[in-house]
Amino acid sequence: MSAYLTINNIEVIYDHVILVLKGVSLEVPKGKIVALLGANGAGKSTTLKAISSLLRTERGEVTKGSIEFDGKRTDKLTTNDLVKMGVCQVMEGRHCFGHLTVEENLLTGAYTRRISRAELKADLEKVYHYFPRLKTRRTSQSGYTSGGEQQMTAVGRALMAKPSMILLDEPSMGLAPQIVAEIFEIVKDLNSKEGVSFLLAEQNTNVALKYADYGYILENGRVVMDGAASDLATNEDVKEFYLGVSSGERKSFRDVKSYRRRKRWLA
Amino acid sequence: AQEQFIPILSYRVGLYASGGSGFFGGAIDYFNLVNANGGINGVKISWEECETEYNATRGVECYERLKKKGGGASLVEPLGTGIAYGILDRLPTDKVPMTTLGYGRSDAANGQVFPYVFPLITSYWNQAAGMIKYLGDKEGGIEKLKGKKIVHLYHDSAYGKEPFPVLEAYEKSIGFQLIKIPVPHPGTEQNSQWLQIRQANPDYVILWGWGVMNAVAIKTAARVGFPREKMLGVWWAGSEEDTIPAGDAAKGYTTMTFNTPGNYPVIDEIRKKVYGAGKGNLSDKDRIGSVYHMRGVTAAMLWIEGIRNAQNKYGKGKVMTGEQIRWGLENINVDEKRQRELGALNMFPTIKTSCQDHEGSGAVKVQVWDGKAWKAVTPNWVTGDRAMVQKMVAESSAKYAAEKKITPACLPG
Amino acid sequence: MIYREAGQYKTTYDTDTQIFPIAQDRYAMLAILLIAFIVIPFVATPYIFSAILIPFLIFSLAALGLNILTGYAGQISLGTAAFMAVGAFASYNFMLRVPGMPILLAFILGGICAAMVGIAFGLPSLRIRGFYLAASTLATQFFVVWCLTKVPWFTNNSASGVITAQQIEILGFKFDSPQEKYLLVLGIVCVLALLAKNMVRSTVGRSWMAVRDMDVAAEVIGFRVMKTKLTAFAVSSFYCGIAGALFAYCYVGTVEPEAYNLDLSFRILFMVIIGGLGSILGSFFGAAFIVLLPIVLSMIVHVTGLPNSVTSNVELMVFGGLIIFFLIVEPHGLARLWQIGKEKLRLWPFPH
Amino acid sequence: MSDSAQRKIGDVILKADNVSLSFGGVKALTNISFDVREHEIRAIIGPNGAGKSSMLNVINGVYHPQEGTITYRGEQRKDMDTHAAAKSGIARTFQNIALFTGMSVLDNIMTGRNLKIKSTFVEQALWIGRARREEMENRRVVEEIIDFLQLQHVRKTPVARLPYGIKKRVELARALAAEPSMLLLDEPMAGMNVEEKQDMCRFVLDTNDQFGTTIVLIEHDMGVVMDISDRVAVLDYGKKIGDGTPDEVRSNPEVIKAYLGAH
Amino acid sequence: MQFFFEVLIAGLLSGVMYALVALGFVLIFKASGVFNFAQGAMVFFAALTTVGLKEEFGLSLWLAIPITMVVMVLLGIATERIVLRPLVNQHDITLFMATIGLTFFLEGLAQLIWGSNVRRLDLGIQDVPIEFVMDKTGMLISQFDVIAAIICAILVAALAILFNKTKVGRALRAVADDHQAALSVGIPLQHVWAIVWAVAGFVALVAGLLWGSRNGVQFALTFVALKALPVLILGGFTSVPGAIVGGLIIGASEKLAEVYIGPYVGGGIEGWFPYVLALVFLLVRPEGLFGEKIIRRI
Ligand SMILES: Nc1ncnc2c1ncn2[C@@H]1O[C@H](COP(=O)(O)OP(=O)(O)OP(=O)(O)O)[C@@H](O)[C@H]1O
Ligand SMILES: Nc1ncnc2c1ncn2[C@@H]1O[C@H](COP(=O)(O)OP(=O)(O)OP(=O)(O)O)[C@@H](O)[C@H]1O
Ligand SMILES: [Mg+2]
Ligand SMILES: [Mg+2]
Repeated sequence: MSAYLTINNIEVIYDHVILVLKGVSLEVPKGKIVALLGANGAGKSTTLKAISSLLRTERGEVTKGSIEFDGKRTDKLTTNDLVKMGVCQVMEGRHCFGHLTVEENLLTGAYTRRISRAELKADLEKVYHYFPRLKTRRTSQSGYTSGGEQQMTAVGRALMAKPSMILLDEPSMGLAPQIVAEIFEIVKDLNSKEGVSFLLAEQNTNVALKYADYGYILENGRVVMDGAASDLATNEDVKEFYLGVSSGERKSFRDVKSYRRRKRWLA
Repeated sequence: AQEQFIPILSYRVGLYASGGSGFFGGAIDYFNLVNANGGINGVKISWEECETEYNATRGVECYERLKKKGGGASLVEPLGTGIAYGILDRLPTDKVPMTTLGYGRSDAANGQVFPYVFPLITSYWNQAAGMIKYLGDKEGGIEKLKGKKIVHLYHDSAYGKEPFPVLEAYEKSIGFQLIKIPVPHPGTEQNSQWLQIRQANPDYVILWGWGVMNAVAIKTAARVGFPREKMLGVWWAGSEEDTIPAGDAAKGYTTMTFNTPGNYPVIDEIRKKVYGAGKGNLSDKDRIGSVYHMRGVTAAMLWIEGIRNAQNKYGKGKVMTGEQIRWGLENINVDEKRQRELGALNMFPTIKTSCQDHEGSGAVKVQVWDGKAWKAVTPNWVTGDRAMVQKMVAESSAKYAAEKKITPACLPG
Repeated sequence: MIYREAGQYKTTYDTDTQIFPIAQDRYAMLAILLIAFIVIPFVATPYIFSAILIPFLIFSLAALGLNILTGYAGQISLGTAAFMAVGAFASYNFMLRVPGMPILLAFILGGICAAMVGIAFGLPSLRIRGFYLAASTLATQFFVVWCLTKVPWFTNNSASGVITAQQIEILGFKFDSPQEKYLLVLGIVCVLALLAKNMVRSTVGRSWMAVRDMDVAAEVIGFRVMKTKLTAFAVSSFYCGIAGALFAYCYVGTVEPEAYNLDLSFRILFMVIIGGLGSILGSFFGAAFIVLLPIVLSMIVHVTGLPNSVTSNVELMVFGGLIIFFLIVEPHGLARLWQIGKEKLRLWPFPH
Repeated sequence: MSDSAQRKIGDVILKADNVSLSFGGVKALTNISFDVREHEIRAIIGPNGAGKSSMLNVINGVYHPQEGTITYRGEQRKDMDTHAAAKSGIARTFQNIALFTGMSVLDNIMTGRNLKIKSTFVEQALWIGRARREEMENRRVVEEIIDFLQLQHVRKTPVARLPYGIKKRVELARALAAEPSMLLLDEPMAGMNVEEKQDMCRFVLDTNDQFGTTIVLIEHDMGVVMDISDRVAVLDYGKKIGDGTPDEVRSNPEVIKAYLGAH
Repeated sequence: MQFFFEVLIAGLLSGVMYALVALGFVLIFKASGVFNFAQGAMVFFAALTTVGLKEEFGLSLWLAIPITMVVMVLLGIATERIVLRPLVNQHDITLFMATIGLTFFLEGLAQLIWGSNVRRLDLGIQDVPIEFVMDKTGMLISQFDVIAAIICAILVAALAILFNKTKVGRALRAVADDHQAALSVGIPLQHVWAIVWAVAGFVALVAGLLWGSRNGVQFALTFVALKALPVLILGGFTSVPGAIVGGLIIGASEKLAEVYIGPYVGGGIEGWFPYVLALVFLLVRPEGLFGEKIIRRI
C-alpha cells in the first residue's frame, strides 16, 4: 500500500528555542484513517500544523526531516497550495470566522473550488444534512453560536473543500455524544465512499481506534508505539491509559483514587 | 588648511522640506562661492549637514553633535522655532551664536538678555508693524485704517500668535477691527475659515501661515471669491512653494518679504562659479534665486560678514571662535556700499547691529505674485512703529531675564 | 555555559519573586547601575549627555508610561505627548505660582495633574476598544495641545505660548551642567522604573494584564474593569507627565506646546512596540533604538558622501525598513529577542 | 453513596425560577427552573446549543435573563452581577478557554486570588509591608494548588504555549485559587483522554470533598457525568427535559431520545 | 439662514473629500484586520508619482495616471511579499506598527525619487463656484466638489458590492477575522492581500489626485489621513458606506462647530472637534455607526 502522506523524522522548534517534536515519523496510506493519539502536550496538534504548513504562522519551524504528500515535498508549499492539492485541516479550537454567519463560514470552505452554484448549494445541503443544528442557525454570526455549534461549523467548513485528505484535530471536542458518533460516521462514510484519507488527532481514544485503521501514539514529541488500530485497542497499556479499562473492566471515574502519573513508555 | 566650521541643521524631508532645501541650499551655495573666491581672508569655510526633520529633539541632537566639530561651531541657524527654543539655553554656555532670520523670539533682539541670539534683519513683531504700515499706506495714511476690518488668519500655534501683541496694540491705537481666525495644523482644509471671512467681509486678510496652509488659503480664497489683492501674507507665506501649487488663484496675492525679488550679481556669480563647477546644491536649477534660496544666500552673507568682522578685530586669516563671531555678529554694518561690494545691492535692507539691537534693521518689503514670479510692490523698505516694537521687546525680554535670573548686560568685545 | 541557572535553587517564594531571580542578571544589573551612576558621569562628553543619554532616559520613562497603558493594560494610546505636555506645563505653573515650591514636588504634582487628565480621557476606554480607542485618543492629543495654546494662563501669558523652564535646584544644589541633569534624570528614572516593576509583579499589574488579555473573564474573576483601566490610565499618564516635565526642565529648557505634538506621541509608541509590549526592560531598549538609530544612521549615511537631499531620504527609508525588519524578526520586540538570546545562551553549547 | 453522605449535601443555595433568556430570535433558555444544593455536584447536560453554557452565564451574571428570578443564599434577585457573584464565592471555568494568554501559568492562577488582596496600590508599588506579605501568602496558596493540579512543570510558561488540555487545568486552578464556595465548570474535560479525565475527576471530587465546594458541571462525557454527579439536569434547546439522579436521568425516555441516543 | 446652509454644504462637500481617504483605510481593515497607517503616505506617493512622471518625463496626465496605477499595484504586491507575509497571524498592533514603518519608507522613497519640491497638479477641473447655482441660490458650490462627490459615490458603490456580494469579498472578511483559519480553508492570503493593497493603492491614487490638485502635491498630503480618521471611527472601520456617511457627518459638523462655536472658545477647534464628536458617537455605539459589532463572548 503506497503512502499518501509520509512524515519522515521531523523535528519542530517553536520560537527558535522550544523543541517540541523530536523526530516524528508516520505515514498515512491512501484511503486509510490513521489516528494520532497521545496525552496533552504530546505534540499532536503540532504535527498536524507541520503538515499543513500552518506552523509558520505560529513562529514554529520544521528544522529536520521531511514531509511528503502524494510524492511531493511540502516544505516549500503554502497552506493554500496544500488545500488545492486536497489537504485540509480542521484546527483545534474551532477557529470560526466570528463575524461571518454560519452559512458564510461554510461557503468560505469552498473557496478554492471552482464549482457551479448548484453544486455549491448541493454541498451546503449535505453539510446541513449532517448537522441539522447548523441549518437552524445558518444566519447567525458564528461568533454568537455555542461551542458545539462552532465545532460543527468548523468540521462542515472543511467538508465543503471536498479534500482528499483531511487532518482532523480533535473533532469530537465539545460535542454531544450523538454528534460525536455522527462525525465519525461521516468520517467513515467519506472514507469508504469517496476514498478520503484521514489523519486524526483525537483524545477520545475509544472512538478513534474504533474507526481508524492504524494508530500512532505520541509521547513527549516522539512516537512511542504504532500499530493496527485493532492491535492497539487490545494492547494492555493502551487499554489502561487511553481507554480507561484495566483488567478488563471500565473503572468508574469516581473510583480512580490516585492521580499520580503512571508508567510511561518513555521517561 | 585652516577652516571655519559651520554646522548646518537642515531639513530636507518632511512637511517643510521644500523650504529647508531651498534655504540651506542657498547658504551652501554661498559658502561654495566664498571658498571659490579664496575664503575669508584665506580662511575657507567648511560645514556639515545634519538632518533635523524640523523636529526639536533631532535638532538639539544635531546641534550637540556638531557644536564641537571642526574646531567648534561658528554659529548655528536652525530655521525652525522649536529647534531654536531647544538650543536657546545652551548657547551662552557653549558660546555659540545663533541667528534666527525672520522667526523665533521677537524679544531676542535685546542682546543684553540674549547675547547669543541674533534675529537678524527683522522679527515677527517688526513684520506685523510693517504690515499695518503698508496697509495704512495703501489706504492713504495709517489713520485711515480706522473702522476697517482686518482678519488675522493664522496658523494655530505659538508661531501664529507671535504678532498678537503688536496687532492688538495697533488695533487699540488706530481703531480698526481685528478679527483673529486660527487654522488648525496643518491647514489642509480651510472652508470654514474662509466662509467666516466671507461672512465678515473684511477689508484685508493677513495670512500668517506656514507650509501647506498657505496654498490652501489662496485656493480657498479663490473659491469663495475673496480678492487675492486684499490678502497680505507673511514672509513664510511668500515663496514660490506657496503660490505655485495654488496655480492661477495666486495671481495678485501679496506678502511681506525681507528680500527684494529679482536678480543680483551675487546670484549670477553663484550660477557661474558654483553651478558652473557642478557644485550647486539645488537639484532643480530653476530654483536658483527663488525666495528661499535667496534667503539662504542672504543669511550666509550676513554670517560671513560677522566672521569677517570678527577677523578684523581678532586677527585676519585666523579661525574665529564662537565667542569672537558673536562679537562680529553684534557689529554688523552692511550699508548700501557694502551691499554693492557683495553684489547684493538692495537684495535685503541695510543692517547695522549693536548690543541693544540684534536685529539691525526691522525693515520689510511687500511683494506680489504676478502668476509667474514675485515682484516687489514697495520700492522702498518699510518699517512700522519701531519705537513701539522696541518697547515691547524691552518688556518681554525683561520678563524672560527675570524668569531665568539673568542680569541684562552687554558682553564685552 | 556562562549563563546557567543550574544550581540556583529558590528556597522561598520571596526569592522567587525577586525582580531578577537569576544571579547573573542581578550582577549585570548592579554593574549597569554602577556604570550609569559612577563611571559614565566621569567619562561621557557633554554631547553624549545632552544629546543621547538625557533624551534616552526621558524617552525611556515616557515609553515606560505608555507601556503600562498599552503593553500591560492593552489600551493603545496615541496621546502620550499630550500627557507629557500636561506634566510639563503643570510643573511649570506650580513652580511659577507657588513660592518656594521644591522642584521634585512640582514634578510629582505635574505628574498627578497628568494622571487626572489621563483618568478623564481614559473614561471612554470603558466602552471603546482596540483601534477605535486608539484613534479616539487622538482627541486627547489635539485637545490638550489646543488648550495649552489657547489659554494664556498656562503659559504665563507669554505672547507666543512659549515657556522657559525654571532653574532646577534641590536642597540648594543647582543642576546646571548636562552631567548634573543626567544624574537627576537617571535617579528619577531608576526610582520610577523600580516602582513600575513592583506594580507589574503584584496584583495591580496582574489586573492590568488580565483586563488586557480578556476583560470579560477578568470581570468574572472579580477584577473591577473600570477601576483597573482607570488606574492604568492614571499611572501611565503620571509617568508620561513626569517624563514631559523632565523633557522641558532637563532637556530642551524652553518649550512651546507644539513640541508635544502627535509626532512625539508616535515616536513613543514606536519605542514601546519595538522594545516590546508589556516589558519594562523593553521600554528602555525601544527608547535606545529610536533615539540612537537615526543618529547612527545619519552618521553612517554621511560617510557615503552623497548629497544631503539623498541621504536624508535614504535615512528615512532605512529607518522605516528597519522597523519592519525587526518586527518580522521578532514581533514581540527587542525585549523578547533579548530573552531568546538568553535562553539560547543558557542552552549553549548544547542545542536543546 | 457513602462519601456523598460524608459530604452532607445541604439545602438549596442557588435557585433559578422560570428563567428565560433569548438573543434576538434565538431562545437560549425558556422558562427554566433549576436549583443547586450546598456541597453537591450538579451536572447539566444536553445537546449542543441547548443552553447549558447560557445557564452558567446567567448564574454568574454574564448574561441577564429577560424573565425569571435567581435566588442565591436566600437573596432573590432579577439577575446576578459578575462582580457580586465573584465576591460571594462563585468561581468558574469557561468552555472556550478564557485564560489570560499573555501571562504565565503562575500569574494566571494568582489572578484568581485578587479578591483576597487587601493592600493598596501604593503599597504594592513600593513593595512594602502588607503588599509583600500578601504576595507571599497568596503565592503559598497558589503553589499548593499547583501541586494539587500537578502543574509544577509549566509554572512559568506563558499560557499561550500550552496544549489545550493543560490550559483547561490551569483554568480550574485559577478558579480554585479564589477558594470558591461554588464552582461552575463548563466542559472541563473536553479535549482530554481517559487518563487525564480520570485525573480531572479526581481533582473535582477532591475539591468537593475537602473544601465542600458546590460544583455545577457541564460535560458531554456521559461516563464522567453519571459517575461523579449527584444530580443531573438535562436541557434541550432551551427547555428542561429532565432532572434527577444519574440513574433517573439515564432511564428517562425523553432524555434518551434527545441526547443520549440508543446506547 | 443662507449662511448656515452655505456652511453646511461646504462641510458636506469637505466630508466627501475626507471619505475618499477613509475608504482606503476601510478597504484594508475590512479585508485583513490591518489598520493601515500608511494610507496617507500612499496618497502622497501616488500623487507625487503622477506629477513626477508628468513633469520630469513630460508625459501627459492621461498617460501618467495609468502608469502610476501600475506602480501602485506593484507596490501592493511588494508590500504583501515583504511586509505582510512574514507577519501573518501576528497581533494587530504589530501589523499596525509595520504599516508605520512602511509609512516612513514610502515617504522617503517618494521624495528620494521625485524630490521634495512642492508641485502643482492640474486635472483640468475648475475649482470655482458653479455660476448657475450661484445665480439661482447664491450658494457657492464648486464644480470640483461635485465631481469629487460623484467619484466617491462610484467608488463606494463598487466596493460595497465587492465586499458583500462576491466570493472574494466573503474571503476578505474571513481573513480579517482569523488569519490562520482563513489559511486553513485555503484562502490564498498572499493573493488576497496583494489585491486588496493594490485596490487600496488605486483608491489612494484617486484621493491623491483630487487632494493634490486642490492643495498642491506636497508632503502635507500625508496628513489628510488625520482628517480621515475620525470619519473612519464614526462610520465604523469595517463599513464602506460608513465611510461616506461618516464623512458627511464629520464634514458638516466640524464646519458648523468651527463657525458657530469656534469664535467663543478661541477658534481652531477643527483639529480636535471631529475626534471628540466621533468619541461621543462611539460611547453610544462602540463600533461606529455601521461597523461590525465587536464580538465579546466567553
Ligand atoms: N506556539 C507555540 N509556542 C511555543 N510552544 C508551543 C506552541 N504551541 C505548542 N507549543 C508546545 O508544544 C507542545 C505540544 O503542543 P501541541 O499543541 O502539539 O500538543 P497536543 O498534543 O496537541 O496537546 P492537546 O491534546 O492538549 O491539544 C506543548 O508542550 C506546547 O507547550
Ligand atoms: N451572546 C449570544 N448571542 C446570541 N446567541 C447566543 C449567545 N449566547 C448563546 N447563544 C445561542 O444560544 C444557544 C445556547 O447556547 P449555549 O452556549 O448555552 O449552548 P450550550 O448548551 O452550551 O451548547 P454547547 O454544548 O455546544 O456548548 C445557542 O444556539 C447559541 O447560539
Ligand atoms: Mg492539540
Ligand atoms: Mg456550551
